[in-house]
Amino acid sequence: MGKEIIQIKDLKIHYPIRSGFWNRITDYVRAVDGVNFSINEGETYGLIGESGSGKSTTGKAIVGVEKVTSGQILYKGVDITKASNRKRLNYNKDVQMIFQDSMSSMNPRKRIEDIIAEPIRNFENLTTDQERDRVQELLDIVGMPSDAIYKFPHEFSGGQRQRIGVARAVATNPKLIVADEPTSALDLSVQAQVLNFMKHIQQQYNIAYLFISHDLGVVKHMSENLAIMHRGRLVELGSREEIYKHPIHIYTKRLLSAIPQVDVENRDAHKLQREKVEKEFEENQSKWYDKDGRVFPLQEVAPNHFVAIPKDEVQDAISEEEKERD
Amino acid sequence: MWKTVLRRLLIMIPQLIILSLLVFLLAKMMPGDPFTGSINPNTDPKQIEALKRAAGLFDPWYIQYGRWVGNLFHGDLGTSYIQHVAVTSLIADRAANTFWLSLLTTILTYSIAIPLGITAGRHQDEWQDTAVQIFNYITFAIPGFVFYILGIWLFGFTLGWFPISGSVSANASGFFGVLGSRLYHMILPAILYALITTTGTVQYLRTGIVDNKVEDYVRTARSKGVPESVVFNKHILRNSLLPIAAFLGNTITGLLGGSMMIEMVFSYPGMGKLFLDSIAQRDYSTLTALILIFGILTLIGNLLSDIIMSIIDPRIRIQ
Amino acid sequence: MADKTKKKQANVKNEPKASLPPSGFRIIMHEIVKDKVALVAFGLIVLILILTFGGSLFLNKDQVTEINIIDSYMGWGQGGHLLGTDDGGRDIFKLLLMGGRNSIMIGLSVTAIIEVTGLIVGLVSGYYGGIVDAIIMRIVDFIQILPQMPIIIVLVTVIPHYNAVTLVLLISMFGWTTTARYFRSFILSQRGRDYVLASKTSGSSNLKIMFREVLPNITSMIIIDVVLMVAGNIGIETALSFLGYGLPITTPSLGTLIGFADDPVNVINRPWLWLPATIMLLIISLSINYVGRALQRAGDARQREN
Amino acid sequence: QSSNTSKNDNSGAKEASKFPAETPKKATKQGGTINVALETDTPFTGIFENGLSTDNYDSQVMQFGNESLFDVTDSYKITSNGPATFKLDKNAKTITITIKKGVKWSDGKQVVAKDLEYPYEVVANKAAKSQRYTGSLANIVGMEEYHEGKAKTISGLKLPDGENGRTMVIHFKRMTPGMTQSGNGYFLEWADPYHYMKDVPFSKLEGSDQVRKSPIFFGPYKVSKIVRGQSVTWVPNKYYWRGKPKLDKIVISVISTKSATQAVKSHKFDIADVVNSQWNQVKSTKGVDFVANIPLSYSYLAFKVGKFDKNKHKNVMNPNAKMNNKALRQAMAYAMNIDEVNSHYNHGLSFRVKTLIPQQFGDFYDSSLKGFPQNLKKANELLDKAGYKKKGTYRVQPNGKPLTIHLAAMSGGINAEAIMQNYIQQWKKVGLNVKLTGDRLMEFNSFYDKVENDDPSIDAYVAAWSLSSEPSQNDLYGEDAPFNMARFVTPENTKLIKDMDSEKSFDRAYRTEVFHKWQKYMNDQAFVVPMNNNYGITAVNSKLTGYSTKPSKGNSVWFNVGFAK
Amino acid sequence: MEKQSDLLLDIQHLHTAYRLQGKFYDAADDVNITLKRDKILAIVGESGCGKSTIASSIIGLYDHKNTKVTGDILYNELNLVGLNESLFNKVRGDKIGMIFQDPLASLNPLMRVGDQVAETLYYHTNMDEAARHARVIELFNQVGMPKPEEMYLMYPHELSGGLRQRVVVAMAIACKPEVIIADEPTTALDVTIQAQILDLLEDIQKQIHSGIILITHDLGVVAETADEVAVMYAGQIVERADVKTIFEHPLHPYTRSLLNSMPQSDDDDEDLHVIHGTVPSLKNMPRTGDRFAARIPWIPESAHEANPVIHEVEPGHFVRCTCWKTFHFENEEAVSGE
Ligand SMILES: Nc1ncnc2c1ncn2[C@@H]1O[C@H](COP(=O)(O)OP(=O)(O)OP(=O)(O)O)[C@@H](O)[C@H]1O
Ligand SMILES: Nc1ncnc2c1ncn2[C@@H]1O[C@H](COP(=O)(O)OP(=O)(O)OP(=O)(O)O)[C@@H](O)[C@H]1O
Ligand SMILES: [Mg+2]
Ligand SMILES: [Mg+2]
Repeated sequence: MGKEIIQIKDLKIHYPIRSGFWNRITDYVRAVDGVNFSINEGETYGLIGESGSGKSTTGKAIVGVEKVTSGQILYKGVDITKASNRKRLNYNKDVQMIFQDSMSSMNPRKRIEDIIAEPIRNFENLTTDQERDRVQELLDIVGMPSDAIYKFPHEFSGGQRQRIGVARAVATNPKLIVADEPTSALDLSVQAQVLNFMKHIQQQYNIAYLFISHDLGVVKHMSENLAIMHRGRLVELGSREEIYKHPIHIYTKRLLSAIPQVDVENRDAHKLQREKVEKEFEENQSKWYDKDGRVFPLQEVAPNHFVAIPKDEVQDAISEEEKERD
Repeated sequence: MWKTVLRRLLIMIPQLIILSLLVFLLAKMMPGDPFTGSINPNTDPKQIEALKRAAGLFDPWYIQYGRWVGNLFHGDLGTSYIQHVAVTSLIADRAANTFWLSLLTTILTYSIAIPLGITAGRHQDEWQDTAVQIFNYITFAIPGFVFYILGIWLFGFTLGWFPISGSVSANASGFFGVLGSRLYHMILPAILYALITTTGTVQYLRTGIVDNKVEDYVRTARSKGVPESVVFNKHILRNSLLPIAAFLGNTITGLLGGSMMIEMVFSYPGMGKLFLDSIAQRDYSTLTALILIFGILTLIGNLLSDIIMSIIDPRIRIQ
Repeated sequence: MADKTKKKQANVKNEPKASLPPSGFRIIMHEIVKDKVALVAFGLIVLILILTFGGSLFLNKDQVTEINIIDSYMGWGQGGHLLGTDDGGRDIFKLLLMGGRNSIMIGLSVTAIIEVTGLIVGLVSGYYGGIVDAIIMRIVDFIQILPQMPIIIVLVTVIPHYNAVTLVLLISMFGWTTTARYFRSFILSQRGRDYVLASKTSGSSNLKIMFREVLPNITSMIIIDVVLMVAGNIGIETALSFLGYGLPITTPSLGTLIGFADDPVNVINRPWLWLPATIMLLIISLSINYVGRALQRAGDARQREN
Repeated sequence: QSSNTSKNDNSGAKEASKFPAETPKKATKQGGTINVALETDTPFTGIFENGLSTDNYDSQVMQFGNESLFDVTDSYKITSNGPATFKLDKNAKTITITIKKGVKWSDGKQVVAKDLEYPYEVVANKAAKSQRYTGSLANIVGMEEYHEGKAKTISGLKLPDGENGRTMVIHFKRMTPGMTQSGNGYFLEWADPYHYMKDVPFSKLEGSDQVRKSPIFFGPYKVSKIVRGQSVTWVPNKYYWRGKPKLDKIVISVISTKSATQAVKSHKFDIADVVNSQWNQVKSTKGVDFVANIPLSYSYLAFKVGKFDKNKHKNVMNPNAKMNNKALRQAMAYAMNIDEVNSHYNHGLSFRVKTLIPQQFGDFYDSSLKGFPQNLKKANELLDKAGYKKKGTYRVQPNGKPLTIHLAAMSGGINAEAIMQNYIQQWKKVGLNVKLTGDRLMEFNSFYDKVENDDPSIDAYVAAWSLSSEPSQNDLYGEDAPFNMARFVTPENTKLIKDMDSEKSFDRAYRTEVFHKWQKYMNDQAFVVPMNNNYGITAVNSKLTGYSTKPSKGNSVWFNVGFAK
Repeated sequence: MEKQSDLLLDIQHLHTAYRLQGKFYDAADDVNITLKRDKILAIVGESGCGKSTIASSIIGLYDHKNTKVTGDILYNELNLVGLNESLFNKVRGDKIGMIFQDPLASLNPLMRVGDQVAETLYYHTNMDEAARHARVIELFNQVGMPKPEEMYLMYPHELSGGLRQRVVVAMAIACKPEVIIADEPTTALDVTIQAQILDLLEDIQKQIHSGIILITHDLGVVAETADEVAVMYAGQIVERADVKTIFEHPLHPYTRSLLNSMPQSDDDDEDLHVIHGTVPSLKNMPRTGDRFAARIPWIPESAHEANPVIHEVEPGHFVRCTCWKTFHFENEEAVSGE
């Protein structure tokens, strides 16, 4: 396990809800409500959860485009939730983002060259020629033909565009890339292509990914460690093996059981299992969530395996885990 | 919702204060006063000056403004310098006329515009659409008054089908007689005015239909086996009418203030005409009151539009 | 490797730019040429521009607006006046050329002021959002509740030297709010797009994002808006003329000419006074509108592509 | 171009005869309804009381019932043929007015002495806010005291037979020759129904139903219905003293001035005024008789040569004013092609006015004066002589400074702008740089606001007067007259104007002489250059008879109008 | 259940062509499929393969001016191709129900959801208003909506994605149709909701014994729910078999490639399989030869049929072309024969 590259500490992002007679702030959408995790150099960290659970918000906060309500994001020991710190560190040179919708993430009015060169221009002082070479090189890396440089985003297919998006993200040799559902808009075969590229680049440049997705198959394929998010908080966190093989939190189990399995033989069994978990989830809310419906703080149940359960149930969980392991 | 309406009304207060101040100053900036040019053998400038003083026209503007606002709170908009009656009664009279004219115009506008818009939208890019669009462009591009004057000339004077001035005939008597006469006086101006105002509605409706036609929910309705005519009227049309409904409030209040030209051509004693007369005659008290009312109407129009929208479109919550 | 890329570049450079941006002038022209009606309309606009602007070059304003009472109210073709003369014996045809030019200029100026102001305000308001947006929108709201026409009329009577410039300013004073709102809503929708986020993460400054990223994306909206607005603004002084607050005849405009139609006698007995100007206004408006629609279709098509 | 001048030399007034003043006389039958057009762009105010009404249209609406106390001759001299008799006693300084027996209000009550007195109380009482209170009225004994609220009654008004008698004697401080002319302003010429109005406080009078909704008169017709601001329906007053009116109903209703021509041509109205500039469009209309009168009014060009001193309440002339040069003023007057304009735009329905006293005043009018027919040569000579040298296109002042003359003029009729631009071009021809104040015609209020307040941006202006039927010029051009907006004051003028109203002027020959002298003097000084007057033409349904525009018939015209048999 | 009516839909030689710049191009090219009662037929394929085209051809919802449908779509001996609108309206909603992808967009925003469901009943049953209401409530219960009475009065925007899709399902099954077409019914939904909706569909099917055409591009979904699978590529069915066969013995290179590109294998360090190139656009679709050949360039041309046709390789297992016999993945050794 490598060195931690970024640490998220008790991150909270609340959006005000206005209502009432004076249109005052009466409540908050707690999009992210106390999240802690850290990502190691060169690893892929998966972040999974259902829609609206706060994944994107977390990701945006990490790249510094979302205003943080409270909490810290430490990069090289500096809290980069402050704009001045980000500026000083040239933070976005090191931390970049790949977006879900490749079309919308590229200015339709700009040529691929300008799109890829944008971060280079902002962070590096290159001559025009050097810059062009660099862009060509990047296109090469993501396997795009060099004449792409003069084209516009709409002239590419979704998969190609996403690869261009990858090229832009790696243009400044970043240390961390937040990839927010980079393939969920893509067809299966194209997804494969993009995921492959992401992996290759990671190996080549030792980039860490925060890989956000709701497709557990993809996350499993990509990441070493992962966290499962629910209602703005993390319910379970750990290595891929731990989570997939020994899920503890009911929400994790529910998520896992919902993934369609390519296992025609046992599909009825799956369905039964799914229904069982669902029932458990419906009936035992109080066991897994506090009285306000909030997720409990994380507790360590095994090395590199944390679950959100009340403190007094940690022991049970540990023993159960061990039992399962046997 | 009532809370929100109330809040919106409260928010209007400061806006109205600024508006009133602005309007008052504007009126004061205008050269001349109600007594300017009272030059005839029967008047004496000294007496005129005495009257001006008595009317407070020599006071500094803020005192005049203060007085005006003070009276405002008692529902007193002052006395018209020219008509020598309370502005409220003057306006009430005219507002009623304009209101009925606007109402008729609105009804006519929609009864012309909606079928046209539907035809155009339904037969997008076919000849019906082209015809409607040409009609639309023409009414849009020709200044309204040219229309009005041609209309009054043809139908009022030459053919003599409609009265050419006023809001009611001198001979009308009895409740139904007066009502009939009023209606008769309104028809021609209302039709002409409606023809001009249809443009926007037709355009909105057409666009609405064209857009809604390809929405998924329409496909859903069809997949349920709903007959085409019902799909159109119940699903497409209702959704397409939303933007028009959104302007309904503004349309009505806008017509109240915006009928200057038609009222002028038809010597129809309404608010627009009153406004123009008040400017010409420097009838400040009436002028300020009118502009204030126009402002309030706009505000109410906006509010009304929002309320209407929130009623017919469940997705919208007014705030 | 470097060599290789260099070579590639050279090739690329020589490549025909077959894939030009789906924007800008090219697509506009393309769309116009494709649509026959729009093409005719475009031709008419060009023709009118040449006539009015070109024709005005050969005319002397003092001469055109000079009174010659002997010639007053001549009908079509009388006394060598193609379109007759007005009350002061001025040649309607020449007035039409000059008036057309002036009205077009007025329309353009009003549009320019309105668009630029509206655009900047909309851009700032929409992009920054929050308190800036709230304040700006309150101001816009307030201006929008002002009864425009009445206030313009009052101001027209108040200002000392009323001419085309003041007219333009007066009209623009209110017009920008609608445009600001319009653009703001576009900006708002653009602001949420990921490419803005992408620019932010690429380290671009707000100003740069606003003007170099967001702005180019609403150019087609701007062009359409400008075109349609010019059509509306060319006739804008006609209403004022009718109400008696138009420009003086020494500044010929379509409004002053059409304004002759405020008198039934002129409407019926002297159609040459107002009819040519009305037709010209009609043609200009229709043509611009048709061209505008074609552009809108182009814009929509692109929108769909996105 | 100056050839026109000689051609149009014949007096404008002579041309008046090209229209009759009356409709052809025919036997009248009883009955019928007529529609009368009231051409105005604003609704009439509807204050049906002579002392409170400020709106000329109100008097037009009222004319069918609002009979004056006195009939007059065609030169506006008061006679005793009307509802009341008139007697002036120069030495006793009194005027005695006696209402005839049988002159009854439309509610059947006799008009009494109190009804004669009451109008004075209305006009003079501050609470009533009448605009009609004038310095001339203050000449009545006790009037000022009453106006100031120091007296409860006007001591100079005596009712010898009591309130219900029929006679009122007015005591004046000073008698003037004009008092025998109608419209002199020294006394009032109408009666108010005191019994009907007495319960209304003065302050409420102008809004009261008695004045607004159901006024009563003693004329031939009475109000049957009022649609506020739009129309009034009149039906015969069965108590009318002269006899039974001919028509069953008269409806007067508002139409916009722009529709005037159509109103005539479409026969929607039996009586409608013609807009002169549109004469060509209506002149061949069948089935109407055109009758004309020449109103007591004229338009003029005046030069600002001073200021009104508000404290001293006097006009003060500025000797250094730009326009204080006779030659310059005359030259400008000579440069104008008024006759040409008239023939072009008004089809001969306007004519150049040569002096400041209209021809209707008979011998007071000096027919020997020629006014200022267009004469560019003379204009140039005058300017050359006076030292206005030409530098380029334009002349400069004698002191070498450039000369720009700012002219204020009102917007109005459809040709107003063209005509003004035309004059400016004429002046340019003699080298005078004339510019419109504010670069355009001014609308009414801005115009008078600037002119009345001696705004420095005005060197000359074009305006118009409507005159009283008493020709005294004091209120218009006197030293202390605020209406003297040219602000010229010369000893000669002051003397002449005083003379007009002096004791001596009770001698008509003497007064005539003074008027002649004054006209010559004004013609020479050219502070005010008279320009035009117009016919007032009315189109009357040719089935009607008895309609007249003659002053002598004015008071009984509606009694006489009826359908021909 | 009578035997003959087990065959609900029999689609023969379906060609659906769209007009592009004046010319018609087949988006569905000679499609032959059948749907049986109590069965779920899944149609899978990449985006643009023509899956939705088939759906809209069956239910007759296409722009008649710019679309040309030929061939036969037999529903109980009734040919739906060219059926007149009023007759078709009797079938739509009653005999054939449809579920669309985006539940928000496919509901009328201005109508209460209950009324939208009731509308179907209005046109296909003789129920009075009360009966319709009762039936809607019953349906809401059936699709697992909590508090159905309350839900009846809601507007679409007030419901969550999952509930909306349940409304859409309720709408589709209101008249107990024999055929339900579900075009990507879960793509817009979360995995957990997706699982619920799919389970729901299965349950419903069991209750009303209809046949379901399930269109999806998610192989996992297919594996979990379908009984029979048709794999589509470029407007053509390339492989058709029961679900087990498809996942356990896929033959057509396209099917095999798709399965291989799924990120599911446990040896996750390996690259995922990538299919070269993209689905050709309608205009650029090759009209002769094997349409998939361009995407497996290492397979020699000779391995493809000149005009590939469907072969029944085993009973119930249909494969287009014979190239599968020599197909191997790029980095594998060529396995000769099968
Ligand atoms: N600008 C905003 N204002 C108010 N609420 C917001 C805003 N942005 C996000 N939210 C809310 O915050 C919550 C978390 O949103 P987020 O986009 O992070 O979810 P997500 O996990 O990425 O979901 P998805 O899978 O749909 O992308 C949601 O409930 C969302 O409605
Ligand atoms: N109305 C239409 N007009 C023209 N071309 C169309 C139309 N509808 C679909 N197409 C084209 O037909 C082909 C098949 O489209 P279809 O929508 O059936 O694919 P699909 O398999 O449903 O794809 P997706 O998974 O994206 O929904 C595509 O190339 C598409 O571009
Ligand atoms: Mg997200
Ligand atoms: Mg599809």
